[in-house]
Formats: sequence, structure tokens, C-alpha cells
Amino acid sequence: MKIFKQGILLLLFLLLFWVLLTSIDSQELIAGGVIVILLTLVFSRKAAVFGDFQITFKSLIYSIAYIFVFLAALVRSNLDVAFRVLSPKLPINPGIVKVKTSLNSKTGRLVLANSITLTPGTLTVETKGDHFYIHWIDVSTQDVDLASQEIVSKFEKYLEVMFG
Amino acid sequence: MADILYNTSAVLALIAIILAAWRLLKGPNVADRVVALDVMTIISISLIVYVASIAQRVIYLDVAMVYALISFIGVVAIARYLERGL
Amino acid sequence: MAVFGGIITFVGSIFLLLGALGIVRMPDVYNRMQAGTKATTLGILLFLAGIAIGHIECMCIFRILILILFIIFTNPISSHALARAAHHIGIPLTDKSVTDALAEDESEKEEAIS
Amino acid sequence: MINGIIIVLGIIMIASAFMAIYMRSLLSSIIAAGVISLLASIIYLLLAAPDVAMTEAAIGSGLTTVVFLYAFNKVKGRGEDNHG
Amino acid sequence: MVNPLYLFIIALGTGFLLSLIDKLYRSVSLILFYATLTAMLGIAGQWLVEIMRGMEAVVIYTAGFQAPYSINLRLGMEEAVFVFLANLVGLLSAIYLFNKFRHSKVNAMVLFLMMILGINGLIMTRDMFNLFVFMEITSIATYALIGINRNTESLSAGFKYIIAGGIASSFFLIGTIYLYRLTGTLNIDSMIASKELIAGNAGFIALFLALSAIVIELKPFPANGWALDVYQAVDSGVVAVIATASSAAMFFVIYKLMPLLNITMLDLLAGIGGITFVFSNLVGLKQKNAKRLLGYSSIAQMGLVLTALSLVMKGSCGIPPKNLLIIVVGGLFLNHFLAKAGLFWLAGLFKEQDTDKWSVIRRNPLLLFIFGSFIFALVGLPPFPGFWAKWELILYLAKSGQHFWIFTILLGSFLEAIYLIRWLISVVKDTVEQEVVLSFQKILPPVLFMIGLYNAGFLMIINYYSFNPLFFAPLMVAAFFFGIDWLPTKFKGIFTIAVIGAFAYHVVPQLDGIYQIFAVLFLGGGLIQLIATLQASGKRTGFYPFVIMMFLSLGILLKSETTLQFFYAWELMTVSSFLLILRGGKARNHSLLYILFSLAGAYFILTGFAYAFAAAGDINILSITNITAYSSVIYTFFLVGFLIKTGALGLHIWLPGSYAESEDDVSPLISSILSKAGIFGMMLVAGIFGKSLFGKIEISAALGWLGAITALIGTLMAIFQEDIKKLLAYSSMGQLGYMVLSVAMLSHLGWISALYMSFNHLFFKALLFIAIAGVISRTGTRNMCEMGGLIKRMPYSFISVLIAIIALSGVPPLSGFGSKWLLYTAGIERGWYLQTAVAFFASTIAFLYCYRLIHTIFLGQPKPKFKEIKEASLWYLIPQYILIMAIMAISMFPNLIIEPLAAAVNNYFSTTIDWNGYTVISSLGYWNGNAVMYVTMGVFALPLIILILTQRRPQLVKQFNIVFAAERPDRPETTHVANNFFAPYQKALGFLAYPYATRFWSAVSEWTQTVASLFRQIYTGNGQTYALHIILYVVVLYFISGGR
Amino acid sequence: MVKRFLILLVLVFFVIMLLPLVSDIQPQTELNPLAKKYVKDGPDELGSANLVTSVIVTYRGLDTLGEVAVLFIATAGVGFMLRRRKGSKTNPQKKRESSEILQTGTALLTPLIFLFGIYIFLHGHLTPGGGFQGGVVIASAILLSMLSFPQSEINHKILNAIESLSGVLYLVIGILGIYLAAGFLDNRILPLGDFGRLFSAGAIPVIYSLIGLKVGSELVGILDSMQRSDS
Amino acid sequence: MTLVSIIGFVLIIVGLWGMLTQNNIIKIIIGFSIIDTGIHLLIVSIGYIKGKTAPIIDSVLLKTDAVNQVVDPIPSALVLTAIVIGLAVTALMLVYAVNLYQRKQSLDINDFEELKW
Repeated sequence: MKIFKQGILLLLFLLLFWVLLTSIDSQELIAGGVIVILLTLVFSRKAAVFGDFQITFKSLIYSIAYIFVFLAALVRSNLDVAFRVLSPKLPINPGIVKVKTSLNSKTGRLVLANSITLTPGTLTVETKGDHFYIHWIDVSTQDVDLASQEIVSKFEKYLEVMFG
Repeated sequence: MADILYNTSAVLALIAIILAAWRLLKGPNVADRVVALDVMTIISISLIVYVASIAQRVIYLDVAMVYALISFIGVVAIARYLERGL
Repeated sequence: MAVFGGIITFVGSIFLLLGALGIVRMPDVYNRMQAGTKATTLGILLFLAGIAIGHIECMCIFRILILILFIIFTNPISSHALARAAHHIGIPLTDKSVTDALAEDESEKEEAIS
Repeated sequence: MINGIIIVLGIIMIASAFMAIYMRSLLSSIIAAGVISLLASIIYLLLAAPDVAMTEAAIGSGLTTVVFLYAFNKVKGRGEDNHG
Repeated sequence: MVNPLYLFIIALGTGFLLSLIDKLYRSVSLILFYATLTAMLGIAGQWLVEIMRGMEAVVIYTAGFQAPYSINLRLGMEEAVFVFLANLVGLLSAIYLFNKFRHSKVNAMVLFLMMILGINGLIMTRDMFNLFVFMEITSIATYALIGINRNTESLSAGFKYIIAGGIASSFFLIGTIYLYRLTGTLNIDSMIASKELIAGNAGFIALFLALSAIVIELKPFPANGWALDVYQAVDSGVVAVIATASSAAMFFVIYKLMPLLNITMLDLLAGIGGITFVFSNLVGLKQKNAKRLLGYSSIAQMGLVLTALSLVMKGSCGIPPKNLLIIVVGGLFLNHFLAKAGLFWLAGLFKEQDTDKWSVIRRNPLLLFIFGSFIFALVGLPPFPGFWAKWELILYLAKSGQHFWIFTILLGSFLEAIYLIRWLISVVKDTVEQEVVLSFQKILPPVLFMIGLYNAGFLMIINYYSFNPLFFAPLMVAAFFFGIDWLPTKFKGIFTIAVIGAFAYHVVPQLDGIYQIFAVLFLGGGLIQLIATLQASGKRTGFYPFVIMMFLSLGILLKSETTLQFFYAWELMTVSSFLLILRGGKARNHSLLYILFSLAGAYFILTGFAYAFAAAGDINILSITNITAYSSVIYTFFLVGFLIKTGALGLHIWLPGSYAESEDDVSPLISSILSKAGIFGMMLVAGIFGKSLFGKIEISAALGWLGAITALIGTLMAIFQEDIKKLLAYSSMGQLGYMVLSVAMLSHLGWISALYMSFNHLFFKALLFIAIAGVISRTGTRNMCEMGGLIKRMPYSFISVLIAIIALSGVPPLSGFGSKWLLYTAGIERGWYLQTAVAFFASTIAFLYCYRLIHTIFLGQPKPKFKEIKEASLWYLIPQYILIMAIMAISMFPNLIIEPLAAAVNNYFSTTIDWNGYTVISSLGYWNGNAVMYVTMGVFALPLIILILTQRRPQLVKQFNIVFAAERPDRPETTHVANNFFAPYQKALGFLAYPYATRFWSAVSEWTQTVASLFRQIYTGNGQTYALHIILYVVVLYFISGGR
Repeated sequence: MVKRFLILLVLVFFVIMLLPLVSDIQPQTELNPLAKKYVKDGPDELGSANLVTSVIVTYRGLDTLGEVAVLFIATAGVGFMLRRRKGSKTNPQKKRESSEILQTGTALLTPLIFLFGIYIFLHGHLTPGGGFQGGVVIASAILLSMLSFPQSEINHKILNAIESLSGVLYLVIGILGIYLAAGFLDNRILPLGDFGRLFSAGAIPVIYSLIGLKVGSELVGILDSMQRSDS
Repeated sequence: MTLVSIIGFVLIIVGLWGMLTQNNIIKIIIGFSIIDTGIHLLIVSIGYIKGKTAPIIDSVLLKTDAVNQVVDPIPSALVLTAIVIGLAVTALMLVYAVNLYQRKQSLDINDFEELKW
């Protein structure tokens, strides 16, 4: 069942990718279909990560919401960093802090780490079990929980729904 | 108007490349250079897309995709090399 | 439309420039990475989007979309991998740094082993 | 415009070439050499040769660098490459 | 007919499949590998046969488009030959490497296949860029294969190779792309058609760059350090392919591009080749490592081939006569190809590659034969293709007036001969040995290539020169004698005599004039002397084949109708005599000197023939007589060549050693017969060109002086010898001086005396040498002062020597008197009083050594250790007495011989002597051999009888007992009367006998060695420096070629 | 120092020598006849929209075969020169594990990169790229897995089989050209199809696919031998 | 395009310079790849015609119009081959470097002079 699910998901992803690449054309679809099915067969066992996606309506909503949250964070982070770069004094207060996450699925953790990396002044340096080590350009707290609150939680609640 | 904006953007991107090249030159250590390389390739992708737009060829974008892919793998490879995981 | 795209592109290029400036100005590798990954990711995102909008007739929107997704997905991974490697081989944080939780944990672990 | 891009890229390429030659750390040299190829592939695109650009990016910059890295893995007491 | 594309297809297909199959079954992949190589060879062979039969050259288009639009291949005559050879060497090398392939990864086989594939492509393709691709395929496969031996040397050599190859291919690429830019095509044929488009500056550079890349791949002289390292370090099986097939392919590329080149570039190429040829060989002189030596030789040979091709192309405006191209370029190339591959294969049998550690070869007749054949082929001796090629090339050069090139090519050949032959000698003579690993698959390839070499040589004779079957006799009979070498000596000896007799019976009647005279001299003399060789016991392996080869080649020398035949016979004679001399126990250095001087002489003769051809337009010997232009130059060349053979002063330093150190029964053959070949040649040319002047000096007059002085110095040197054979050798030199003098007189009487002296010398010197051989065989020493009193033990030998020295010294009544009489008469008649006086003086002091011979050896007190020795073997005595009878006969009845001589000479000069019974009457007096004999016998008989009657009981005193009475000297033998016998004379005449010539030649040799070691300093072993050399080379070439 | 000066001197002369190549050659303004022919007749003759591809695969197909051979040789050579480590257990230095994020990312990206590679070589006749580029992309997908999971072994049998069979098939298609079309490597053994669509240009997509597979597996072979050899 | 040709030549010269002056084998190889890049630039620049576009026919470039619109496709084809060959050579050189290093624990080219004269 799990394999079946991840296989289907993989297939859909690949098909979407193919269509984006080639636009819609009968010949392309035939060839693409064959290739995608072959690839799915080859990779279905290894593609456990695709099985992490939750296929529910809620997760779809959350996904869309997440995109906006993330984009907002992204813009904010960039403006922040831009400000820091441009200001002559270079106002930074960097350091590596430890945060905790409750996400279990690998994909979720990946997306979380990526999101952290792309948002204000934070950069995932290392992951160890539940803990992420984050390079923070402006360390406001060194406490694990507080830092988690500040950095992780705003993404986590969406990702928990999306990836379980 | 639009052309001027696009061209100006390209010039800015070029300046950005030069800056990244400066970091590439300065170092001081390998990781810095890799960061510079990473930034350079990303800016280069924008240049490629710009070139595609002025040449009016969609197909050039395939190059940009390969470019992005390669820069990613290149940086990961160097990183893995550095941490002795190659 | 073209002008709108142009403006977006221009903003994107400014972010690119800022990112580049960031890696020149920042004091250590990790901070440079901050500038490099963030500013440039947004920059290129905007740059590409601008061009896609500006040249909507050329059917390049899908490819640019793929490109953007790919960059958003891969760029943090490579940054992370690089940061991890840099930290592992002991490239020091800048003197301004206030803490290094990872280094502490690592050294604790080593002590425990020895 | 095109000429301008080519000149700037060319200068960076030549500078990178010197960097590749004179960097004390081999890894840095390789990175510089990779930059040459990367920029060259933009020039190819400007010269209306996307096939070449793609190949140069994929092979010249990507694969060659990786092959170099694998070779380094075997030739140097590793770790002394980290600085400089 | 199989499409030639299948050469690529099956190679690639097998390559692709091999690793897959290898995962399943090793043996299947091995079989597939060899089957593929065989199939490729089969395809190539099939095409070769078809095209040889007259099929048109085929052009293979790929992708279904005509020439400029797609890549096309061409398979014509040249391509077919090269492809066939490349695949052949590929298959054989693969067989050679069988064990390596079986035990290493399958990748080795794949790489090997790809290398061969690349070579095939290089040869066949007609597209510039495709050429580049195939160049890279070949190079990359080679780079990887170099690692088949994983030692540091081969790895570092391989890296150097990669650097050089990389630079070369970069240049080629730049050149190609600009050629494309200018001509708008990549197809070579189209480029040739639009040649005017690359006439400009840029076109020149583009072409120059592409060309220089290929030239670099051909390893031109200063820019080739990397190649030498590769040759030295890499496994033999691989190197055989690199040195032959790869180089051949590169060479063929140049051939392909030649129509694109202008005269300047052809000159440049010729220069590149020439410099490479000479300097590589020069540097090779100092080389001790066999494979590196072969490397130098390979590079040099390719340089030679390149030069030859360029010169031929240049001289004929791009459309060379086909035969010339085939013989010269094809011959040189084939020669190098087969011999070098074979030698590299041989080199692989040895662990240690020092040239003086290869002696183990001599234990194995097959190996020795292969090795010798290859060496001689490389030196350019008949019947190998290199010989014919060199001949045609020199003739062509002389005809087209490229004098400098003649010198260059012969100089290079000579240098190469030095180290190759030195190596051969060291193999035969040295005793340091090492293990060799022999196995069938390692022996088969060189054997096949050796057979191929012989075949190629004979095919060339058959196809291009209509030789009388007799001219094959020396080689064929020698080969036959090799076949029966396992028989006992006696049988072989008698058989040899019979064969020579039959040959003489066949040949002598066909000749006339001096040809016949010399035929009798050579063959008759040989027949008599060969009896002495029957004394040997055991098998005496490798003796008779050379003997018979020498005599038969002397025979055909006289039969030659063309200059080529003459030269062919001359070279055969040289090489066979060299091998005979080499058999002598201590002949190592002397035989080297001998062959080197002989080769130099042969080159002079060759040059003479070449200029004669240029002047006469024909190689018929008779046509030389019509030459008027350049006669003095031609004459001089001939004279130098022949004078070397006679050992004239200054050119004689090879002579004493070779005469003395050859085996005891070989010495007479060499001294009394072989040296006459020089006299024969001299008479041949003197009769034609004798009157020519060099400036204002009459060449013949100079020759006369040279002869006279040679006679004097030779005699003087003979006096001071302790070694009996050396004494005889110097004496021969002196005698030959007389003959030279009399030949130079260019008068009827002079020539008669020359011929007469030749016979006389034949008789007495053979007699002396054989008698002495008998003595030496019993005493075991050649030091005269260790002998003494042998008259009691060896009376018959004593008589022989006595007769001989009487005949030698020119006192009545024996034939020597007649010869001297004729000489003086002729000299006075010619008006050469001073020369005659010198000769007279020389002949007077000849008494000194004659006396010593008889006194020191036979008279005096016998040494204790020789108390019990017996008379010499009967086989020694028989020829002696035949010779004595001959001396007696011509002494008593001089007209027996003088009449035919005079008749022969009549063809050249009008007669000046008359006959009256047994009396010879010249303008100055007369001589009756009979009368002289009777009178002298009477004069001598009386004292002899008195002596015998009065000296009844001579008292015998122990030799050293006077000394023992007082104190014992450190070295008792120095007190012997015979020791340093002529010390007093040394004070008076020693300055004349001072070895100026030896000093001169050793200075030349040392200087050459110094230059060689100087030049080899450029091979620093540093890959980077080599890269710099390459670029420097290209730049310098460009500016030399007058770019701009 | 003297050496450097000498090198500089040589290079200066080299530059002087090369100068006419820059100064004497005017930029082209028009295609030369050969290129004109390719551009004019190529699309109709071979049906490939990407003219570079038609030149590479058909007009100069032998070059491409050679190119494949070169890469093949390089793979064989690299494998030949490097000794494979015997068994992964004797591995002397432990490699550092890659980070979890990288591993997850790799697992997500690999199929996509694969597909992208296939897209590139399958569309070689329509868009830039082709067998070599596609092969490199595929190889880089596997390289990415090698980077993330350094201990995992590549199945050499499959790799070899792909490499060998695609190479042999390429040759077979080439041979078919001799018999079914006008010459070796002629792509017109299959119908040319609708110009500009995927199934067009005769055998070009097939050839490029085979080249792509071959190049990909060869490059993986090179990387694999370099990774696994003794260090 | 002359400008690119010049860049190509400069890269070739710089690569040569590096190859000839650097003692480290890896540096020499890098010099080589710089030369290669230079040559590739050169080749592509040869085929370029000012103001023309890539020889790929699609919706914006018509088949009938192509002759006047595109650059020379041949140099592109050539350089593709050259790039692949360059990779092959580079890989092999590196393998050599690895092997040489294993023998002597050194990458200095001056340490590999055992064969000379």
C-alpha cells in the first residue's frame, strides 16, 4: 500500500514535470507516459519520501497557505538581510543555536530546513535527531525552546499537516 | 522603457557577478570561494534567462536548467569533499 | 505588462546585487552564506518572474516555473551542505559570534567517547 | 550590450584563469577553473550556440570539477586544502 | 567485399560487448577479442588483395551524402597497405601480449582494440576533424594502455606523453578550425581543391599549426623526449604498436595533407625529418638501454621516411613517379615498420634492457638470426627493403641535385649503423647473460615479421629490378647452408668448395678481361684456401654460410651489369666478411671498426654511383664510361670508397685488427682475397675517370702518392709488431699500397703489375697466413717472441714461410721479383721516380720483417714448452703446397699469367711490352723468369751445401741459462733476442710509424661522443620541459619557415 | 627565474605567431556553402529541427561515433588504471555520512533529474541538447546519489549491460543505415515524421537516446571507478 | 566574433603559461583544461555570425527563413565533440596523477624524472 501510494505520487510528480517541460502534445504524452511509468517502476522502492505527502483536502489548503507564509517570510528575510548588508556598520550578531522540531517525516523536515535556510537570517547547519542547529545572523536567544518558537514553529504547524 | 529596465537589470547582474568574482579571488578559505561560486552561478542563470529573452528563444532556457542543476551538484560535491564524504 | 515585468526584473537584479554585496561584506563564511542564499534566491526568483511576465507571449512561463522551483528547492540544500561541511572542517565563526551550540555539542560528544 | 557582457565575462574568465594557476590551494584552483567554464557557457549562449553552452556547463564545469574532486580525494593528505 | 566500415563497427562492437561478456566468461571474451582482431586483419587483407589486383580506390560515404557534406573514408592502394600493416601489427602484438591480456582486466583488451581502431581511422578518413577524433581515440587508448605496466617509469612516461599529445591535439584543433573558416570545408579533398583560399597569412598559420601537431606526434628531434621515455618504459607489446602502427598512421596523415602544402612547407618537413634523423642517431650513440636505443632508432627512421617523402614530393611537384614513391618511401617505411616492431617484441623477452646484457640471444640460433636480420635491415643492407629504398633515394637526390641531403642521409645512416652494429657485436661477443622468457606467442610475431622483411626485399627485387637469378645465389645458398648447419664441418667444407667450384665453373667463362682475371683470383684463390678450413673439428656453426655468401657475392660483383647490382654485391660481400671477422675471439672492436669503415666506404661508392647516374642517366655500368660531367667528383667518391677497402693510409685503422683478430683460417681469405675487391673497383673506375683533374691536381697522381706512402708506412708498421698476425696484416697493407700505386699509374705496364701483384700477393699472403695459422694452432700464441726454433718441429710450415717471404720480399728467383720489377719498370716508364723510390725503399725495409718472421719463429732455440708440438694439420699443409706450386709456376713461367693479364689490360691501354718466349720485354729492359730461377737456384744451392756439410753438430744451449748464471731478471722473456727486435730502428723510423691515423680517428670518435652527450642533455626527463620544447620547437619552426 | 623568462619569451613569440589568426580573419557575414547546404536542406532531408543535431548525428555521424568511443575508452582507461578496492569492509577511512537533509533532497530530486536527462536527449532534435548533455544529466543524478549515499554500491552488471547494449544498438542502427538507407549512420531508416514533433527526424531520437544512455552509464562508470579505487 | 576569439587566445596562452610554469601536476592539468576552454571559445567564435540566432528551428524561426537567420551549425557540432574529448583526456590525466602520487607521494612534476637521456 505504502509503495503503491508513493509510486502513484512519484508518477504524478514526474508526469507534471514532463508536461511542464514539453507542453501538451499527443506524441509527447505518449512518450512521456511510457518513460514516466518506467522511471516509476525503477524508483518506486527508493522513493519513500514521496509517500510522506498527505493526500487530503486539508493538506492542500495548508500547502497553499504555506506558500504564502513562506513567500512573505522570504521577502521579509531578504529585506532584513539587505538592510544589514547595506548598513555601513554591518549590524550582525551571529551564532549557531539549537532548535527542536517535532516533525517526523523526512520530507517535512527537508522542507522545514529549506524554509529555515531561506528565511530571515537563519541557516540550517546540521540536523541531529529532533534538533536542528541553526546559524542565526541575529541571535536573540540561546535557549532551545525560545529559539524553536521564534524560528521553527511558524512553519511547523503547516508542515505537520502537509507531511504528517 | 521595458528594454531599458531589462538591460539595467542585466548590468546590475553583471556587477553582481563581478562582486562575486571578487569574493572568489579574495577567499580567504575554500568555503568562501564555494559560496562565491554558488552566487555566481545563480546570477549567471539570470543572465542566461536574460539572454534568452533578448534572443527571443525559449529553448535557451533548457541551458539554464542544466546550469542550475550542475551548480547545485557542483556545490554539493565540493561540500561533501570538504567534509570528507566523497 | 512588459514594463511591469521589467520593474520586477529590476527589483530582482537589485536583490542579486545585494546578495553579491553581502558575500563581499560579510565577515565569515556562514554570514556570507546567509546573504548569498537568501538575497540571491529572492533576486533570481524576481528576475525570472519578471522576464516571464515581460515575455508572456513566448510560452516560457512553464520552464521558468520549473527553474524557479528547482532553485528554491536546491539552493538551500546546497547551502546547508556547504555550511555543514564548513563547520565540520572547523572554519571558525566570526569573532562577533555569540554562541556555537553545535561545536559545544560536538566537543561534548567527543569527550564522552574518549 | 552583448559586447559588454562578453568583455566583462571575458575579464572575469581571464582573472579566474590566473587564479586557477596561482591559487595555492588546489581546490580553489579547481573552483576557479569551473568558473571559467561556467562563464564560457554564457558566452556560448551569446554566440547562439545553446548546445555548446549546455555541454560546457554540464561537462566542462560540472563533471570535470567532480572528477577533479575525486582525484584530489586520493592525492592529498586531505584537510590541508581547507584554508587559503 | 566487406564494407571497410566494418573495421570500425566490429572493433567498436566487440569493445562494447567485451566487458559484458567478460563478466560471464573470461575465455569467451578472449576468444572474441582475438577473433575480432583476426577479422579486422582479414577485411584489411581482402581489400589489399583486391586493390593489388587492380581494383579502383573506393570512397566510402557515411550517412548517405557525398563528400563535402558528410565524412568520407578512402581506401586506395596506400590506405590498404597501411591499414593492413596496422592491423597485422595489432594482431601480432595482441598475440604477443596474450599473457598480459589473460591476467589483467578486460579493459586492457578493450583499450587495445580501440587503439587499433583509431589507427585504422587515422589512415582512412578524409576529414580533418574526423582525423582529430581518431587521433584522440588512438592517443587516449594509448595513454591508458601505457599503464599496463604499473611501474613508476611507465606512469611518468605516460604522463609526459599525455602532456605532449595534449599540446599537439590542441594545435591541431586550432589549425583545423581556422582551415575550416578559410575554406568552408573540413573535407581534405575539398580543401585541396580550394587550396588558394589558404594561401594567405592566416591560412599559412592554420595549416602550419595542424601540420606541426602531426609532426609533433611523429616525434621530431628536439621535441621528443616524452616519446623516448614512452619507448623505454612501456611494455614491449604496446610499444611495438606505438612505434610502428601509430607512427605509421601519423605519417600517413602527413602524406594525406601533402597536396595542401607549398614548397616552403615541404622543405620544412624535409628539414624536420633530416634533423631528426641525424640527431636522433647521434644521441643514440650514447644509449645503453635497448628499448630507448630502439626508440632513438624509431624516431630517426620516421624522420628519414618523412624526409624522403618530402623530398620526393618536392622534386616532382606533388605527383611523384609511383615506383619511386613505392620503393623509396614504401621501402624505408616497411623496413622500419617490420624491423622495429620485431625488435621491440624481442626486447620484451628481456628483463634487463642493457644492450650488453642481451648475450643470451647467441645461445639460441633462431633468436640470433632474427635479431641479426632486423639489425641488418635497419642498417640498410641487402636484401632488405631499406637497401633498395636508400639506393633509389640517393640516386634521386643526386639526380635532382640535392647534394646536402645526400650527405645528411648518409651521415645519419652511418650513425645509426654504429650503434646498431655495436649492439649486434655486443650480443654476439658479450658474456653477461640474463634470463629470458620464451614462449610461442612471444616468438611468433618477430619470426613472422622477419620473414616478411625478407619477402618484402625479394619482392622489391622481383618487381622493380630484373635481376639475374644468379644474384639471389649468395643469399639463397647461404640460407641453404644455414639449413644444413647441423652437419659436421668436413662435409660442409667440402660441399662449400664444391659449390664454389661449380659457381666458378659457371661464372668464369662468362666473363672476360679483368673481370675474368679477378674471377679467377677471387674464386680460385678461395677454392685453395678453403681447404685449410677443413681442419676444424665439430660443427663450426655459422661459418660456412658466411664464407659461401662472401665468395658468391664476390662472384656476382664481377657479374654485375648495373651499378645497383654492383652495389648490392658489394654490400653483401661487406656484411658476410664482417660476420666472418666477427667470429674471431677478440674481434669485438676490430670487427666494429671494419664494418663501420666498410659501410662508410660503401656510402662513398653509393654516392659515386648516384652522381654517375645523375650524369649518365642510367644505372648500366657501361654507361658510366660516357660520363664527362663531374667526373672528378665521382672519381673521388669512388676512390675513397675503394681505398677504404684496400686500407690506404689514413683509412687503414680497421685493417690490422680485423686481419689479425679474425679466425686464423679466415685471415687469409680476408687479406688476400677480399682486399682485392678494392683493387678491382679501383681499376674499374680508374679506367674510366683516371685522367680527371681536381682543380689542377691530377687525382691519379695523388692516388699514386697515397699508394706509395701506404706501402712505406704499412711496411714500417709491420716491422715493429710483436704479434705475428698483426705483422702480416700491416704487411698486407703495404702490399696493397704497391698495388694502389701501380693502378694509379694508369699505364699498361702499371696495370699489369697491379694485377700481377694481386696474384702474387694472393699466393704468398695466403701461404703465410695459412702457415702461420698452422703454427698458431700448435703453439697457441701469436706472440713471436714466445716462439722460436720451430724449424725442427714444423719443417713443412717452415718451408712454406720461407718460400712465401722470398716471394714477398721481391728477391729473385720467385715471383715477387717479377712483381717488383714490373712495378719499378712501370714507375720509371711513367716518370714517377720519386714514388718509385719510396716504393723501393719500402720494399727494402720489408726484408726486416721477413727476416724476423723466419728467424724468430722458426730459427733460434726452441722454447721448452713447445718441445713436443707436432707439425700443423694436414689440412693446413695441403693449401700451402698448392700455393707454393702456384708461386713456383708463375715464377718459372711468368707468361703463364702475364700474358692473360696483358691481354685483359689491352682493353684499357695500348700495350707497351713484348714477349719473347719466357722473356718479358719492356721499354726499359727485360725479364726472363726461367733464367732468373736457374741462376738464383745455382747461387743459393752452393752455400747451402757447404753449410750443411760444415755444420754437422750444432750445439744447443738452453735459452735462459746465461741469465740464470747471474741474477734473475723480472721478466726473462724481455731478454730474449726476439723481443723488441727492431728497437734500434724504432729510433730512426718510429716517427713515421706513429699512429697519427689512429689518433685522428679516435679523436673523431671522441668528439662525436661528446657532441652526442651534449645533445642528449636536452632530454631532462621533465615532462614540463618537454612541453616547453614542443612549443619552442613549433615557434622556431614557424619563424624559420618564414611565416609573416 | 631564467626559466620563467624563457617561457614568457616563447609565449610572446607564440602570440606573435598567432596574431594573424585574429587580425587577418574578418568576422563572417554569411554562411559558407557547406553550412548553407546543411541549413537549407537539413530540415527536409533529415527532419531534425535542431540543425546542430542533424550535423552531429547524421552528417558528421562518424565523429559522434568516435566521440562515444573516446568516452568509452576513457571509461575503460580509468577503470584500467585504478585498482578497485577489494570489498567495502576493508575500507580504511570511514566516510562522513551526509546530512539527512541532503539525503532526503536527493531521494526527491533523483527521479526528476533522471526525467530531465531523458527529456534532454529525447528532444535532441528539437531543443538544445542531446545524447551527451542528457547523459551527463543522468550521470549527475547518479552522482548526487553517490554523494548522498557514499556507501551504496552501484549495480555494475546493470550498468555494464546498459553501456554495452546501448553501444551495440547504436552500431546496429548505423549498420541498418547501410542496408535500409543511403549509408552508415543514416538516420532515414525510420520515417521522418512531422517536422518539429517528438516522433520525427527518423532515427535521431533513437540514436540520441542510445547515446544518452551510453554516455550516462560511461560517466557513471568513470565516477564510480574513481570513487571506489584505492586511495 | 573577434572579441571572443581574443578571449579564447588569451585563455590558451594563460593555460600554456600555467602548464609550463606550475610544478604541480594537478595545476598542469588545470592549465590544460583552461587551454581546452580557450579552444572551444575559439571554435564557437568562428561559427558566429553577427545578429543571427541558434540553428534550431521552432516557432520563432521558420524553416524557409533559416538560411538568413542562423549561425553556422558546424563549429557547434565540432566543439561538442571537442568538449567530450577534453573530459576524457582530463579524466585520464587525473588518473595518471593519482597513480603517480601513489608511487611517490608527490605531485611535483620534477620528482618524475627517472627516465632521461
